[in-house]
Amino acid sequence: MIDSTPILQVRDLDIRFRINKKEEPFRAVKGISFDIPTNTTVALVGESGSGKSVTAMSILGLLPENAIIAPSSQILYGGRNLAFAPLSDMQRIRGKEISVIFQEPMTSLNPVFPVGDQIGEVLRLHMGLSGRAAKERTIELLNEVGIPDPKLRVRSFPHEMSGGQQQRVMIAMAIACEPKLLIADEPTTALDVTIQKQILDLIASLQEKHHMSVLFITHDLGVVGDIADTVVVMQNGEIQEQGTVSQIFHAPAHPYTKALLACRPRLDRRPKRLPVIDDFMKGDGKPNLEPRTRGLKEGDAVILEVKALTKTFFLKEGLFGKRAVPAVKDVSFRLRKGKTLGLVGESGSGKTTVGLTLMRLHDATSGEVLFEGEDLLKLTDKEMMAYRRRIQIIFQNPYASLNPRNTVGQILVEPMKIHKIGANERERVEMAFALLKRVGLSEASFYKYPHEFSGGQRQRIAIARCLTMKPDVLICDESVSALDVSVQAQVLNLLQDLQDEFGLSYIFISHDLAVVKYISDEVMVMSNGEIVEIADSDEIYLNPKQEYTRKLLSSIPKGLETQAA
Amino acid sequence: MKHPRFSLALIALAAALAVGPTHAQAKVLRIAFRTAETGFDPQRIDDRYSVGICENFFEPLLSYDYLARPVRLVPLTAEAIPEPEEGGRRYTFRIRPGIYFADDAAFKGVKRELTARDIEYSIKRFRDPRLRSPYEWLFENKIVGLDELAERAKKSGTLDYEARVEGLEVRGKYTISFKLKEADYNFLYVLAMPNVVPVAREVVERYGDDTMGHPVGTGPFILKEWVRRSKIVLEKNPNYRGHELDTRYANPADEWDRAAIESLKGKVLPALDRVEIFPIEDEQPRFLAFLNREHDILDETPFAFIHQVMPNGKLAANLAKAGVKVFREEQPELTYSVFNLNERQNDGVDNPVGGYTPERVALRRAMVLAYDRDREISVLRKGQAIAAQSPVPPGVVGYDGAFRAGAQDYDPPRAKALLDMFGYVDRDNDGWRDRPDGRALQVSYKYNAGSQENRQLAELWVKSMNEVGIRVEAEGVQFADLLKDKKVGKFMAASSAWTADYPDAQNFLQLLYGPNSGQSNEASFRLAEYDRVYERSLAMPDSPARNGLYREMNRLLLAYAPWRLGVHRIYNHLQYPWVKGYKKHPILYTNFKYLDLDTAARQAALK
Amino acid sequence: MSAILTEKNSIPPPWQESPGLWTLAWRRLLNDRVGVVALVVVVAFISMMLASYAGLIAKNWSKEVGVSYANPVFMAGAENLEARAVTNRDFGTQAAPVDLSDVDPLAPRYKEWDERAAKISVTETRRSETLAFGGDKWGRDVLQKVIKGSEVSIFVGLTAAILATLIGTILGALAGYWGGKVNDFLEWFYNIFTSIPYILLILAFAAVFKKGLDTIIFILAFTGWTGIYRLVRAEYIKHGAREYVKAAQAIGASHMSRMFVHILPNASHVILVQLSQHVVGFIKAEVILSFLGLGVPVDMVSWGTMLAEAQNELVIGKWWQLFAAGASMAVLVTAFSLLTDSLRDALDPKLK
Amino acid sequence: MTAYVLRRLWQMIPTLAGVILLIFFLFNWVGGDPAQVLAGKISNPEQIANIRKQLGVDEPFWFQLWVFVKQVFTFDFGRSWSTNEEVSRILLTRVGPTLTIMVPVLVIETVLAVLFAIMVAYVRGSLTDRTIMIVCTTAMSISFLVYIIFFQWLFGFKLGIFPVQGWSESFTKNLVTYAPLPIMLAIFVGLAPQLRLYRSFFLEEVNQDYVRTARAKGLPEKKVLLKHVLRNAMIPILTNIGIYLPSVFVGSFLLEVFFSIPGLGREIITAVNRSDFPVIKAVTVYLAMLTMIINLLVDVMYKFVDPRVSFK
Repeated sequence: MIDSTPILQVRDLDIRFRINKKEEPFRAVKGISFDIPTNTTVALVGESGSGKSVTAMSILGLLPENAIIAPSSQILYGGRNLAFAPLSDMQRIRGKEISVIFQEPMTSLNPVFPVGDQIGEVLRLHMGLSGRAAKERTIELLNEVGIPDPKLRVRSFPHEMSGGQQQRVMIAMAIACEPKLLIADEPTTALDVTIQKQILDLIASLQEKHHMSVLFITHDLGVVGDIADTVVVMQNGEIQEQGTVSQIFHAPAHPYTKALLACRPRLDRRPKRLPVIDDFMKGDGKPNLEPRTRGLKEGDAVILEVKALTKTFFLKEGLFGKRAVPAVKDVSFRLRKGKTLGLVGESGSGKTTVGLTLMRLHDATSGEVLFEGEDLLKLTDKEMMAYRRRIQIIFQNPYASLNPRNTVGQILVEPMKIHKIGANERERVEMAFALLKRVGLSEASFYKYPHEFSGGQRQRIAIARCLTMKPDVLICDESVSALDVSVQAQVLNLLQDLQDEFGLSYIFISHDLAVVKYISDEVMVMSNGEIVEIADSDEIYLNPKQEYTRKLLSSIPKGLETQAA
Repeated sequence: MKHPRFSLALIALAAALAVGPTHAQAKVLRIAFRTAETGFDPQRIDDRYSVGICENFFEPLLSYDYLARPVRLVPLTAEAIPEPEEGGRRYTFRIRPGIYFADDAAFKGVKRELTARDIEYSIKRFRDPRLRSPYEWLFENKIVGLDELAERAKKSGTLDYEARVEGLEVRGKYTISFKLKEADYNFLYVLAMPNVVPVAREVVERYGDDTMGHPVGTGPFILKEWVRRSKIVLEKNPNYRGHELDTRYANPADEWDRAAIESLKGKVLPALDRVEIFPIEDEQPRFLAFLNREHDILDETPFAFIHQVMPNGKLAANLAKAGVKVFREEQPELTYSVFNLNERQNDGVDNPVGGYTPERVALRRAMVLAYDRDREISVLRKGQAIAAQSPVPPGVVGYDGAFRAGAQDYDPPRAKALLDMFGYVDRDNDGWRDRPDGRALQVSYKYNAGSQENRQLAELWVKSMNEVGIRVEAEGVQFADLLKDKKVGKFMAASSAWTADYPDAQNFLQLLYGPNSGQSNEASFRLAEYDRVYERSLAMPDSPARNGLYREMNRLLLAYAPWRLGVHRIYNHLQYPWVKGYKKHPILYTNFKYLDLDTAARQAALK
Repeated sequence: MSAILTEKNSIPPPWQESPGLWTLAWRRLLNDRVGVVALVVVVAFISMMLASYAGLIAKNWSKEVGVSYANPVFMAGAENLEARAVTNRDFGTQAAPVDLSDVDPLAPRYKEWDERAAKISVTETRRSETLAFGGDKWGRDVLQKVIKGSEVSIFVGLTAAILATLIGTILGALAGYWGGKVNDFLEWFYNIFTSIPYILLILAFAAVFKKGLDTIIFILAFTGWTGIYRLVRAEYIKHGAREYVKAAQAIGASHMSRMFVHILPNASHVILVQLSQHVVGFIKAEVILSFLGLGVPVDMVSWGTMLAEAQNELVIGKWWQLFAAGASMAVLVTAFSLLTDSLRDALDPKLK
Repeated sequence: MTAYVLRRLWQMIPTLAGVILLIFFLFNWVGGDPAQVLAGKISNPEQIANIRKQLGVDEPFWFQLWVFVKQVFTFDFGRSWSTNEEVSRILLTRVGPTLTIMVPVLVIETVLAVLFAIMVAYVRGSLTDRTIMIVCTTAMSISFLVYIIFFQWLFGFKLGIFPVQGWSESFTKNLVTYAPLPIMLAIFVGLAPQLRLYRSFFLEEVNQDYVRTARAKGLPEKKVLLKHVLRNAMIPILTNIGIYLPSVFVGSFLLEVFFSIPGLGREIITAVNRSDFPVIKAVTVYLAMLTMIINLLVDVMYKFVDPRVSFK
């Protein structure tokens, strides 16, 4: 159903950003060209820093003040070059003919105005509807995007709605004036996987109904497989390849496209090591996909046992009262030595709280955590010190888990000093160097500061920091969720190598079911503080017993698997 | 932008109104005072400006003639000045009948005549412990029987006003006779003080604690309006019997007398309908207000602006054109620095300037000689002060114009010579002189931190002493703390001043009388010869013999230098031409009851 | 695990520390033109202060070199009435000073006294009619007074700001890090200080301490810490919840090290900006204190005492002391404020 | 909501207790001996003792503290030691003039500051933005004392537009003749810091995501600023005004001394100089209570300004 005449054509788009007087401006988009046919969904795919968002925003002229668009760039729409159109013309097009929805719905809505007014504003501006008519139309729109009892919801404020509902409001606002082109800049990345599925279906149905074109920006190839008609793959500001969905998925020409397809862990297979970009760019392009067996065997020793663990937070309320908010309710499970226990659940399911309570970063309300027979919760702080070394944690946000004011050297040496590992300074520095090499970083990084590393490298430093204390158990709290797919693969491989080599036991907490399936031997599904189901990772995916697990598994974007078949 | 237009309109409107409301033909005098008032209960106040205003509400038995210089006592509510009986120990007064109090609710509509009873009641009020009168000392061991009554009152907490006091004998409706413990030739002056005035008992009892705000007297004015520390309005007292200018003692050679006689002759006074008084603490606004014609009189022109008003002694052109007149007045007051003569401060700290041995006297005399008084007068006071030769200021009975105190002049070489001679040399060559016994010499000088003038005087002290090598540390303290430290002797040297309560030298010389130590004798100066001469002078009326005794006391003061004599300040009072009959009296603070106003002339000048 | 750790390898490469956040901030500051100009002015004032402290310049500011209110050089011709103020010699008597020899305890040594006095020569100081930037009431050089004044004012401003920042940081850190009871107590303490009107607090503390330079510093510091406390507490609450602090807790770092080794450096940019803002605030507050009579002791001079002195000088046409103190203070305070702004922009670590 | 207000009121009691303790010890322990001032020029120790007994200053300190606490609750602080005037009357007569000056200052200053802040935010980053900021910084750095002296001389004396001092009984006359110069001065000094602060509030809001959405809707830049950004920026602005509000009641003592306005600021200074303890106690307690109540009102009003805030 791809028509011939493109609604928008991008020709030699070249965008640079001024950093400061002296340095050369940073070239984000390097002369790219592509078309957006009418009534089609074009997916603009690439990792962070590939320039996909900048391209999308340049169409509507929403670039930051320090952006410089090269004179040769052309964004042809309705016979005019939008790149240099006067602001007044752009304001007539924005929201009327071309509209946009953003990644963070929570912050994209004005917190102090009711949602009804914010939608009404577009209608009054572009459609000239008066108060009453605008209100009616708004209620229709809210109904169309699937918001329950819209008459009431019109007057509610953004903070009174869930993430999913807020994105629906954004969509309603975008389609209010029947635009010809909708730009969606990673609309579902910040949402839970179940909600993500509903929003994607909504966008697809609205595209169908209104015959409008959609420019869908994402880094997740699974989503592309589900929703896109044509695909444009971008890397470092250049277009590596573009074509129809089936062409890209079946016969990828460019090695980078092949690498992207391969790195993403797939539900239907589990290679010994995940393929990485270098296998394609440098190597022969054929990663070994020899499968790795997962699962628990009878004889595996138990290193950590958790019995009836509960954690309740208390909020001040009323004159003296306290409101109890149970986060973890009576959770019990066992971690086998040298194995990985996956902990899966949506945000708010309590999975992170379990991890932090194990580490005593939160004080548990009740329950036991048995480690080599000792109940960690009952120990005094001094006694706990000995065990502190044995259980360590890697956090989600690579940019916040390292102290920006210390060098990598100081970060690695500090735990050794606290736990008196290594006789003297020289020995500790040597150990640090060895660890840096082991996690794949150069020795020179010893002297560098965190802000000089990429997200992936910082997670490697965090891992090295844990290894300095030779831990037995490592809790990975969403450790790879914030990374790009290709970098994600490298870190997962590193974790897998360390487990194979040192027999570390992992508790791998994540909302990304595909990653959890790849790396875990046993998977535990949680929902609002309780365990829904525990089973071997293959077992749980093949025939999930609980309704909630089935619903969770069904909402994983399976674009990769279906297209590949 | 709408804002500028709004402010322009504001300024235009303000300029029109700045001219101030002009009553039809009512004579309204506007004047500013230097500090705020405290209240108007004559027996409970002692600050200069409150007492000044009370002069217009109340009338003492005797008062001073407006024009007579030097000052002369004249009868006011009394018919005549009584002759002293029983060797100066008894005075009997007859009150002039027909003098009425101003109307007040306390009199329940009945016109209240002044009687002897009121005088008796008012004198007793000085000793009432509940009133804590600052002038209680005026009637301590003075009137026979009054001290015993006061003693009983202290124990019981309240004074029995009905009790008979032998020394306060009421002989009939209009006659009262005072019996003193010993002869006191200054007692008549005490009865002329603006505080020693009759108040009506009914008024005091009706307003209880708020007597400060309800002055009801027999004087020419009543209190019409009072916004504390911001505005005080006096208006003519309808019940007042009126008075005329007494020209008997006028001095035809004095142009102020001539002008007063010419404009007030034959008129029934007071001529003013209304007086508006504005206390303004800061010098600049008070001065600018007068120049802007917002006020008619500028009493005590601030020293800072003297050269704008009288460049090298002559009235400035713009003021002369406006017809402004300047009245130059030598204040009956003395500023001085007081040394603590005890060898130890009350908190045990050793006091190097204390003591009567030649060595200690030499240090004090050297410090007096080293102080640059000339620069204080020329720079700080801009020439508006006279270097005091003795504690007694000019215009006061007992003042000896021929007494010249060479020992108090600025003479650094003699100061240095004196210090070297008595062993105050720099032994540890730290640049500061040390004491004869080798210990370091460090003198502290205390002053009231509140005012900029005191701070600059302290600065001059430190600079002068540093010139001759004496290390002095100036310490600014709160006004209340300064008073306390001087009283209890917790200081080495400090700044001080004294204004005449009544125009007799004895009021100043009593400051060095031994037994007064711990009270008014801040220096705790105890010299037997001085005390003997002082006691002999008490028993004598004003005469050349008594002046001889005063001369003797002054010489002892110069010899032992318990003080460094400061200055008698000169004030210039400015008036616009439409203020008639102005002549500043050395003792009385205000002269509203003798002033007249030419409203037409002022109206013209304000255009 | 132990295999890799004991493996010997080559000596670590030479220690070349790469640029940390502070050096990066410094570079950002350098290419901010306004910031550099402000920095130069501030450094100039600080060096002037140190020179004056060491006595290199304005050593004898208190010497009376000119006539009273000597005119500035560029206004040499202007009429100066104060200079020729007549000393009032005409107090009537030219009679000989009274003879005290019969009562004076010093009488026996009169003769020796006269001989010594004759030997001591009187050094008559010649007072010049005009001075570089005019003279004050006593004839002291206003320019030297401003320089000496800057030393005292900047010293008071700096020390008071450092003390206030110290108090504010420690209390803020405790309240922000521990929360709970500690926070409630410190908030109570904070509320008391902020409920009392600022002027009353100053007068109250002034009444408590003996007058003097250190008193002013205490007064300013004890009343000025509340603003810093508020910001440092907020910063500690924010950073306390950050993951790198939880990571520090995970590796067993003690409370003290978490508070001062981990969080403090990351809050240091807020503290530094507050410090420089308070230096400016306290320099201006010192003027008000001097006006209230609580200023520096008599034998010292500060911008505050100069302004307090100059209150009435404008009306009599002597504007230079008011202008000198006011202008130099304005220049320093403006430079300091602009430097603070540039510093804040440079230091704001956009934690990429 | 009432639960929240009750809890806040409950929290005020310890703060008020703290204020009472601090002021009591500061002034009692050291505040100069009032008896000396009242005893007049010549007074023997016995008289001083009598005065001290009457003022109750030589009672045991806990008794005096108990008297102070009783006075706080009965709102009756007795009479001023120096002028013997009813203390509550002193405060009532003094608040009027202070407010006549400070309320217009607060209102005009805020309106101007917000107005200019919007304009500067509109041209942010341009040359005009930087020059206005530098001019503001310079205006802020000149001492308030210098402003007063110079402008009193210029407007009061040289040009004679406004009277140099004075205060009348009629409110309108004050507002028109006596108040404009001090008000203008206070605004002149106070405007610069507020403008800088409000500019930073606007700049913070301008970089938020919802502004980008508003632009994406096609709204013109003026509307984005005036409707979306301004409404959000009002939240920190109102909080800032809440912080300044209590100082409006204290008044600027410098203005009041120089323009002889009978306000609270000047009253505090005279009271301290005269060690007039009842006045000091009354002023502090009233202002402390006022500050706490104003802070509570600001927090409650916060609910209506920022919908996200709920009374936990």
